[in-house]
Amino acid sequence: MSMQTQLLVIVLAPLLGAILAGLLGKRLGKRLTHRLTIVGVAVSFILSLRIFWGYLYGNATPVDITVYNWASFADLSIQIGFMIDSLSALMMVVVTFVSLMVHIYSIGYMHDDDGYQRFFSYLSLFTFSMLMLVMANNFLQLFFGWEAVGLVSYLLIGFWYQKESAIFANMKAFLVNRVGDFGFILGIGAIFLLFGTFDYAPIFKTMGQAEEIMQISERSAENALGLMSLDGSFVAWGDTTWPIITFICICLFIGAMGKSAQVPLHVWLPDSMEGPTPISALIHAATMVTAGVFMVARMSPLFEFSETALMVVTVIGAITALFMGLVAIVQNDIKRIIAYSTLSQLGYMVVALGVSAYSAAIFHLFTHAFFKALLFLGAGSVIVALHHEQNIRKMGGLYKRLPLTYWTTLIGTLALIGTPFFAGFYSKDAIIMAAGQAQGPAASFAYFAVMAGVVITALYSIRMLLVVFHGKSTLDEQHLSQLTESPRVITWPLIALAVPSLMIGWFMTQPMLDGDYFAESLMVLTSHDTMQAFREEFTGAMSFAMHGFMTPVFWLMLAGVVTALIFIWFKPGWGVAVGKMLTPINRLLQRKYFFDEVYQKVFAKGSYSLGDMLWQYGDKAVIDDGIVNSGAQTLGRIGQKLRKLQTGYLYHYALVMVLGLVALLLWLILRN
Amino acid sequence: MTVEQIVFYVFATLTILSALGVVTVRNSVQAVLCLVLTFFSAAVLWMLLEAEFLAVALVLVYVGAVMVLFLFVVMMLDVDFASLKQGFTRYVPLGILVAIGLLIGLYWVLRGEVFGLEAMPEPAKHAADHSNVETLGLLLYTDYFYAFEIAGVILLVSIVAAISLTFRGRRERRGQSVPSQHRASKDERLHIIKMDAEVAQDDESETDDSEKAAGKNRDQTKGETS
Amino acid sequence: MSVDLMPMLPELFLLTATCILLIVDVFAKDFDRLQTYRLAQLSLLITGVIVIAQFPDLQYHLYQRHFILDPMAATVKVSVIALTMIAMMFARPYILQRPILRGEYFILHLFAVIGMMVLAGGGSLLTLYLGLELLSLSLYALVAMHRHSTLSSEAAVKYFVMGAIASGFLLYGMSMVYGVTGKIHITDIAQYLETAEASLTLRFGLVFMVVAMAFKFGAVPFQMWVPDVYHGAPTSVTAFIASAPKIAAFALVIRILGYGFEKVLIDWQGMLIIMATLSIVIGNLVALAQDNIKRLLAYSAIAHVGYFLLGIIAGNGVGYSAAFFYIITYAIMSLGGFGCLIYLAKGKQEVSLISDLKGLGQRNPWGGLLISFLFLSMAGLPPFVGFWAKLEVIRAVLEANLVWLAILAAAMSIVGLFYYLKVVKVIFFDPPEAETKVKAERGLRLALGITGVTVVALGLFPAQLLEVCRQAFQYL
Amino acid sequence: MSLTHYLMVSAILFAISVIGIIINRKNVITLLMCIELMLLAVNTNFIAFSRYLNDEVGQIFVFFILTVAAAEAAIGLAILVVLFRSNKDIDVEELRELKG
Amino acid sequence: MLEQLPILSLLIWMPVIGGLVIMFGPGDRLLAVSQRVGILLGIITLLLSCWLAWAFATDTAEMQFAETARWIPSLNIRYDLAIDGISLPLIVLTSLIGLLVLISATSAIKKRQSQYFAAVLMMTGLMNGVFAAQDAILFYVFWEAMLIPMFLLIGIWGGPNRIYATVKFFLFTFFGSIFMLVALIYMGREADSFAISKLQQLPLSLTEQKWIFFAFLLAFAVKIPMFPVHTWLPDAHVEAPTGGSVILAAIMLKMGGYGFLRFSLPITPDAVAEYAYWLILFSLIAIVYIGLVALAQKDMKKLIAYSSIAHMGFVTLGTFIIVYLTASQAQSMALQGAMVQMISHGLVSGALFFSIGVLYDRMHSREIADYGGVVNSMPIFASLLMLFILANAGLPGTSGFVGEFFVIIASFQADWRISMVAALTLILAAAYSLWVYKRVIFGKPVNETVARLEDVTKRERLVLFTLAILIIALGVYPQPLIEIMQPSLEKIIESATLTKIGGLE
Repeated sequence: MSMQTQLLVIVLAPLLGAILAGLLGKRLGKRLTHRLTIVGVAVSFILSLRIFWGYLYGNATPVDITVYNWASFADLSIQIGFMIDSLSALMMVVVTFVSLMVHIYSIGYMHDDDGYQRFFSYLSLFTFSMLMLVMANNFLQLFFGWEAVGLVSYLLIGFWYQKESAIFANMKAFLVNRVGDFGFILGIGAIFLLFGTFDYAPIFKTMGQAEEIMQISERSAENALGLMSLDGSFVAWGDTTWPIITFICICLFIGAMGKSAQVPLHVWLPDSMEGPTPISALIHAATMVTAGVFMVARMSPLFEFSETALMVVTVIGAITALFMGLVAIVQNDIKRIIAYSTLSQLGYMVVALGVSAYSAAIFHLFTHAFFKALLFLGAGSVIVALHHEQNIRKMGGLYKRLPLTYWTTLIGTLALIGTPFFAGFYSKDAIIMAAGQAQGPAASFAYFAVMAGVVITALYSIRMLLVVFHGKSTLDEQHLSQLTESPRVITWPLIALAVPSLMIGWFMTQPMLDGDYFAESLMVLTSHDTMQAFREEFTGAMSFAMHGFMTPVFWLMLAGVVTALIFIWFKPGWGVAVGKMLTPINRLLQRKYFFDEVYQKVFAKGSYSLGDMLWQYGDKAVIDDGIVNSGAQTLGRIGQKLRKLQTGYLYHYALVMVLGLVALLLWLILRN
Repeated sequence: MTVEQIVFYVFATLTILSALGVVTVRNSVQAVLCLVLTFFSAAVLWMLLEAEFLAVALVLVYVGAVMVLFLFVVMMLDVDFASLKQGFTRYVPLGILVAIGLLIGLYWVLRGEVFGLEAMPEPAKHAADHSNVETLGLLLYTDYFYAFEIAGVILLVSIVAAISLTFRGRRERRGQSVPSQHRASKDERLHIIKMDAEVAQDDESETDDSEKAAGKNRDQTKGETS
Repeated sequence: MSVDLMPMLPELFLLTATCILLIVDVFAKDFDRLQTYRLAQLSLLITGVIVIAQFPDLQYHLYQRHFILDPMAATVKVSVIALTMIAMMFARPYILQRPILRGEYFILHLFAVIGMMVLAGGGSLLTLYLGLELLSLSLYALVAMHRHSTLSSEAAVKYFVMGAIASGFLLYGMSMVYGVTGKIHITDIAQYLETAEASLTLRFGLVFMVVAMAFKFGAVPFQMWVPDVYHGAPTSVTAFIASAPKIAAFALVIRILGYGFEKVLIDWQGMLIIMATLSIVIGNLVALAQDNIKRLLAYSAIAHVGYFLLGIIAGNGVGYSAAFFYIITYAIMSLGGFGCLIYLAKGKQEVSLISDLKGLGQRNPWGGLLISFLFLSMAGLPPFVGFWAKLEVIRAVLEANLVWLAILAAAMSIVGLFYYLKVVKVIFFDPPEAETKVKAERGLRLALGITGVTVVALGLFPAQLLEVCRQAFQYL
Repeated sequence: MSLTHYLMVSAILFAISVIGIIINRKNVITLLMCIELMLLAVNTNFIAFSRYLNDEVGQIFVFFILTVAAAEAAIGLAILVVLFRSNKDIDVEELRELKG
Repeated sequence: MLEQLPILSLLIWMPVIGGLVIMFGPGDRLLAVSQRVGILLGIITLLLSCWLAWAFATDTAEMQFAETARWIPSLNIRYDLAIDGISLPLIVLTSLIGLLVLISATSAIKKRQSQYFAAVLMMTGLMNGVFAAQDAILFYVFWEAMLIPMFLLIGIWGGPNRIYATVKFFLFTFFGSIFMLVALIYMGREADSFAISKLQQLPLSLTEQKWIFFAFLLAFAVKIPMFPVHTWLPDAHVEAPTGGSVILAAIMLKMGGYGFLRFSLPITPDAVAEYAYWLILFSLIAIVYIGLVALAQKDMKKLIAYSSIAHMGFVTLGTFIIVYLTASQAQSMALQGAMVQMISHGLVSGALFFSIGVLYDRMHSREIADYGGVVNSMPIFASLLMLFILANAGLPGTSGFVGEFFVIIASFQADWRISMVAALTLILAAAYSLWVYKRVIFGKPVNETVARLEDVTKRERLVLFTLAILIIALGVYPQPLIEIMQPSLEKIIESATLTKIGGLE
């Protein structure tokens, strides 16, 4: 198979599955539907893996393939095509693998649902869209994938369309994402303005040249851009001007903020937990939400040239990492806890992007995909076992009943909090290190945030683990005894995900953080290279892990774990007491910093009432009644008035006639 | 002042005064008589202008025929003139104003500088044997035969129209009128009206009403057929 | 002195036929005057044929230049005859059901046609005046024909009095013109103006004459009679008044203003602009406020006269032919419009209010459609002929560099559309009040069909008529 | 006597007839008479012009005007009769069924 | 064989005459015959227009399939028909929508169906005429004549307040176009010809251009419609029967955009340059203001109507932004965006109105509040509507995206602030589209009637699926359409950017 065919198969196999499942689902039956879609995704996965292997261990070079001409006019042509390099290959594997797992898992999870076929269709459609996103070789296609995953996310959050909260959440998700897309499309516009193309290749090439200029002649970034005549700027308002490159990066990042749920566009993600749990695992933890991170990394050649943009990225990421983690502590819904955790972890990734540690960000994305999907699926397993109960306060002591779920979840949790040797450790510590290396106030704040985040992560993760699996069950004995471990279709994917959560860091740290896996696909200016220290200090996973025990990070993590143990396990009363002491903060966290309320009031209600006002006053009162109808009425009234002149009296008629005559005579005289 | 001038001023004044009389006197018969006087004095002016034939025609045809017709109609119509609203409308001032304006305008274009003797000297008087009638006749039957024909048609039209408008057929005729029967249409003869079905007999008022209605309907039908 | 009477053959034939008919009518026994009607139609037809057969290709001044035979005259005659025939077709069933049925009704039509033919061919102020009077007297009588109707007689009185005043004005103006120029022939007057400066007196005379002519059309401020007469007269007479005489009046205007006073264009153009503007504005606005359909049509007629005057204002061949086209098509449309009212009259019941037309589209789709065609055509909507008429006059106004007038005309036609739509709306969208189907006799249907089809056919293929109108002014 | 004299007489007659038409509230007959006055003014005009232009055409014109005026009077009176028969009245002020 | 036929004339007159024949021939008495004849005519029209598309040479801006004949020689008005790259897609769209409306009418229209058929057929023909006419007066005749069947369509088969709506519609459009007529006559006199190509070359002074521009603007702005002359549209849409709304939204609005491209830009380039600022401003107001107003609607049709106005804002934006663009790429992109947006909006809004029609036929209500949970009983319908709603929101992969994307990107090249305001539609359109979808489709069935609704019938499915396929196809692969239009658009750009006054002063 040629490369192009392979890529096409990777993309189209899930699409085909989706179409078949969607259109013929009812006729195919459940079994055939899930088989078809799983085969589709499996094919994609295997092929993706093969390509990934080529980049990881072989010496595959980046490929840029055009599939067809989407639109072309006036010597501009916009094409649909694929750009495959180490970055996209990695993403493809993540996407297809998690997707495959979720497909399989869903056989069990969605077993009794009426929308079974629909669900599988959506899943495969999502896989297709996500692959289109990561494999794109131009912005248009990126945007297509970007929106398509948003769409599927919308469909899946609202999968249970009878649930009022679900259909609210999905709309919210879509709209908030649209706010991000608003920025994104402006960014694309600016890119077109600057580069005159939508394709990655020429853009990267240009930026590569700029980098070369910098390196060879040791110029500053601005200087280099100036030489490439890329230093245009817009007038923002008044005298303020923005360099285009910054504008581009910030706009693109707004897009990323929407998709990757960064503050303040994060509000949709917790609500999206209204969807079925496999979806949360696939879309809202492992893949789609990381699209923003992926995109920024993909655009590293641009971001590298804008200090301002990088600073913004860092700050936003840091805020998200810290404050969303805090919210997770007070949540009681098992899925929401994981969702806030996801937000926080996304914040970590974004911090990494901000400090130019793209490889660390992607690496965290990679590991996070596994352990967070694992956590979600584990939570799903619990939920299934408890007949769709999600409140952790109603759980407890489940570890005996659901051993497999428990152990896999434990692995996931340990990975999440960054226990050395677990996957999460490598990626997270690398990020923290990079943040530590970076210069400037933003980086300092970010460093503080990610450090604090470690405690918080440990705190909420352990809290969840303890409350759900240990402790006293609120269920009565009879109920408890009826609980059984989930079927194999559910547990196997858990195991399959637990394995990489446990081990992937071990294997991948070397090529991805130390090695040159990303050399071809990410650009980092030497002056920004925060991973430099890392590379110098460590030579492999082992040395890094061993070092991990000696860093404050580890002790912070441990502190978090211990605190959690004390408050939840040993002295639950203390927890209540502390909670009472910190009521205002508690309340703030419970209400999630009032983002939802403010958005609801200001944006949703505000625009509705603004629209209503414009309609009632602008359209109806001013234009219609004020001008159109009253204009017609005025004419009618004038007509009525003039009509009165026709009195019916003959002598009036004669008078008018004579007056007319005299007037014309007068006119004649005056005219001369 | 020559005789001619005296005659002119006397009859011009008479013409104008009697014309004013036409519009101001109350009684229509008097107004007609005023009009007759106006025509008479105007005829005299025409004589001065050497339009003998027309002057005579004015008196004979106009006063003799048209004015008599007017009088005839005035009397025939038997209008109660006393009951007719007297006086003038409140537009009198406006009317007069307009008329005076008109007059000033006309004076301006007809004033001495334009049509005075200097601009338009009076042509020599015709010889005594000059026949105005002959001249006109010659013109009428040669150059103006076309107009003459049309004038004839106009008179014919007026005859036809006047008769058609006023002639009502012989009064004593009492036969059936075929055209009027022909004209009648079905719905004018018979009205089908919706009535409530006959209800219980104790409800007297209602039956009463419907009977009345039926009766009324009968009357109507009768009225129209007769 | 021998005179070749052949050029006058149509007039002579029609007059003779009318006189014979007058006698025939006296002795005719049939109560429904079918014979008179048929003979009248026949004589008109023959007259028309003669006119067409004699269609001149040059301008002839005959009979001491009192009579002009030229393409315009012939075209006016043909259209007048055709319109009168249709008007009589409309009229017969109408008068049959009312106490108007008299042979004189048709005979007066014929007299009126003679008057109009004289007008069309009038070469001197005298013949024009006589033709006008012949026409007017016939019309006065026709309006009063419905002797038992108070409305009809009121209308007749108003028409007569106002008409007489107008002809007084006309004569006064003519006397001034005669006094200054010493001439009564159109060509002589034109010649006088070639050499001499027009004095104020002459122009005064011109104003008087223009007023009288404006009266005949019903242009504001001389329009007061129009609504009352249109409303009060028997509908069949209104249909006639609203159609053929307008074309004849057009001929009058062209003869006097276009041929006679061409040199003082600047004077009468200004007057016409004033009157056209007022007519367009007032006609349309007041029509908006009408609920009686006959009055609505009357006011719309006033507005249309305004548009028609736009063509004259241009003061050149293009403008005149535009006005000619306009007036011919308008005559067809308004004849059809009033014909529809006759068509819809149930028995002796007249259609007077717009609401009487409710649901016509359902009761009688064909009729509804035809009426809508006519109304939309009057509104100037393609693909009906009214559109071309409007296009032509706007073009003429633009030719005269009066862009503001063109814009005003365009703007007011929106108001016009509004009230036409009101009628169409009632016809098609309002539920019928009575379920009865409209039935009408064949002649009426035929006449209505002719006007309706003409409006559409001319709308699609206006080229021929436009060409004819253009030909009429090739000697200017 | 200059032409202006005669013309002014007729102009005054014309003005009087116009006033008469405007201010008359009495009956239609008066209106008809005012119209006759107006025609008289016109005729006088024509005759005066004819005399001073030394041209008979004016008189011819008057001849026809007289004819037409007679015909007009006949029809006018006929209409008046019709009006009287249907309205039982010839009051100008009552003639306002048609208006608006 | 087809080459010898006067194919454009056929496209115009076959439906028109066919409509008349149906109305006065079989009529309602032989309804089955009327239906069959009508649909057959629709199919033939569509096939002919497809053949046009197939035989169309895409590499030239020349007018093709030209037919010419004398019509009114005295005014030099000719019966000239021809098409170029911007007419062709609109003609195909017209024929398609016409057919679909006929198909859907067979079940949806209960009274006087044959007359409905006739009206729709006539409208199809006349609208084809608008797009094919190459003589300005001929264009105007079609332009106005089309109002009449539409007037009847709304007035006879419309909702309760139909009369107000239809009269308002008629007057508004007439109000706009009458001044265009004056302008056309004026130019026709100057050029001594009404051929559009001649008018385009006519040298005009700036003052003349300004006046003419305003006359055109009024006509096209009302039709398209632009803020603030848009208020007829919601009323007309709400009251019109389904087919009427579809035709109105899908095609009639496009005539405004077509007019801008065909007349305003080439004929009055300097005036356009002078006033483009304001037009862009009003386009942006349309996008934002109307988007907000749409959000507040309680009536589905009104909502879609307002959304149409907002979407057409992109057409005007794309059309007039070219004044501020210098790169030919960007200019082409802007006009391509405008055109694709027109075609796409034709499909999408048509589909949306059809969908509302489907609901209305079952529930006889357009109030959003009367619905809820329709998906439970009509899953297929819900899926299709989802697609249309998303296309309305401009989701990539649907046709709705292409035009908006082009216009936003192109306007960015002029001024990022314009682009920013325009891009707000991403949020607004999604908000009102998805919100209405949520309220109508999602949730539990609000009442028994909703719970018992039947899913789409075969006929409805045919209509909706056709549109759905086209919407996706255009979104995924717009190139064929773009290729057809490009040469003609380039020609327009060329004439729009050349000043006309240089030679005069």
